[in-house]
Amino acid sequence: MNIEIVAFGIAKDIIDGKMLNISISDSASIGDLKKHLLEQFPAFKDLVSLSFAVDEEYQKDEYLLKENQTVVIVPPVSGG
Amino acid sequence: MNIEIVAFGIAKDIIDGKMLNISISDSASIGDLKKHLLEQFPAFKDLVSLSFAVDEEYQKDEYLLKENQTVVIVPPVSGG
Amino acid sequence: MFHQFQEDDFFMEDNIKIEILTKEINALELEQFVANPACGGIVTFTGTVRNSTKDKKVLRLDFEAYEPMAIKELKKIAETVFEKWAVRKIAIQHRVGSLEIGEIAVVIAVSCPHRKDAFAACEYTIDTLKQTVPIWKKEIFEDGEVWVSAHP
Amino acid sequence: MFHQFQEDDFFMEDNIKIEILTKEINALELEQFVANPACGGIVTFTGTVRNSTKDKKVLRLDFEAYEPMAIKELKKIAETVFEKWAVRKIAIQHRVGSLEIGEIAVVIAVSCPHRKDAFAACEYTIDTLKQTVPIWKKEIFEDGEVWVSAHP
Repeated sequence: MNIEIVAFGIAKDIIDGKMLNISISDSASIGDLKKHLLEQFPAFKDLVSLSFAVDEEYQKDEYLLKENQTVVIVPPVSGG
Repeated sequence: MNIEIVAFGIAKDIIDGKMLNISISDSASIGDLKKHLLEQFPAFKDLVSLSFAVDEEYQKDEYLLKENQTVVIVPPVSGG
Repeated sequence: MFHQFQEDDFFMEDNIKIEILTKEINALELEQFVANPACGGIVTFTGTVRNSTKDKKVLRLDFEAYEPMAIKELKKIAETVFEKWAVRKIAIQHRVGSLEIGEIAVVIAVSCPHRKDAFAACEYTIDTLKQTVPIWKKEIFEDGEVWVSAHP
Repeated sequence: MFHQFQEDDFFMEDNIKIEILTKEINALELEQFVANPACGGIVTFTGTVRNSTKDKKVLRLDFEAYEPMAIKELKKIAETVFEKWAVRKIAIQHRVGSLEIGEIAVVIAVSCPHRKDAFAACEYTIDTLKQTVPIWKKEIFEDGEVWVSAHP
């Protein structure tokens, strides 16, 4: 299935863009997507943390994705 | 000897004025002055605390007074 | 579908004011928002852009936010604050975009009947903001730039 | 001889600003005084006049200070703050005279390279101010008046 990735902060630099479409197996979870991204973009391994959000909420590795869903990559935050 | 008393806050109400001259034995201490005031104005006994300042500094009971010195009565503070 | 960001996202209730701003923050406005005749104490945290990091000269900071989610996360912090302390009002503004040295990046103002609560709630808010709210800053140096806290 | 009080007593150094004022306090002015390009965090405490004490309606507060000694005691607090925490600048203003509900009685602003220090130093300052600085307030009720904290 197709997943739309949106990147912020350093994640934008790593995927070299704001958005990215990824083709991943049906019924993939956030955890699967993470594994996929770490393989495609090894620079993510160097980050302190890597979180993901769907529908403007953090989601755990177990969260199951749906076709055409938008997933936001949340690299280590540094507001304030 | 003569001691000039200056009062603030509730102490003004208790001595019924801003200033007061007190005649006390030579070589009296702040402690002696306090005893004198508690006798003359028993309302001081009802306060949470009663401190004294000379030269804009808190002084302990042992502090020895001099002729014509000004002593400030510092009732419980409540700034802020 | 991908959410189209507004320029200035915000959330506003009687007791909570949360904003992500592209323009200058006015700390006084936030203090006035939280001020309340039933409250004796207001504690305000103002975060400004420092001129150096680990002795290296910073030229400016670029802030970026995932704005709708940042508002949601800030709202969660505010709600936790109301659960944990006797807080009357809270206001949080965070700026995004390019900020010069000395400019205000964030202001948090909290009013409480008792000051101890206001200090604790304000400190909790800035600490948690830095841990959970999707906002990122990039330090611009003379010889390069670095996303803050990204790497160990 | 008895010291003749000035209207507005103050103490001012590069890093310390202390004032007892008869006119309105401007919190923003204090925040600007402590703001510093080397500091990332400013914590401000603003104490305002509450509309009630123990559910009893307060009409106004009358503040009185032994001004030269109050300045000295505030200076001691500021010096202790510089010893205990990595504070860059501190500003304290306390108002005297008759204050209406909601008016600002005291503002304390502290800037530090690290925010934890700024919170601790600001809270220490207001806590200690309330314990040692010769300032007194009288609450004016509809049916009388009371010197705050005077009696157990």
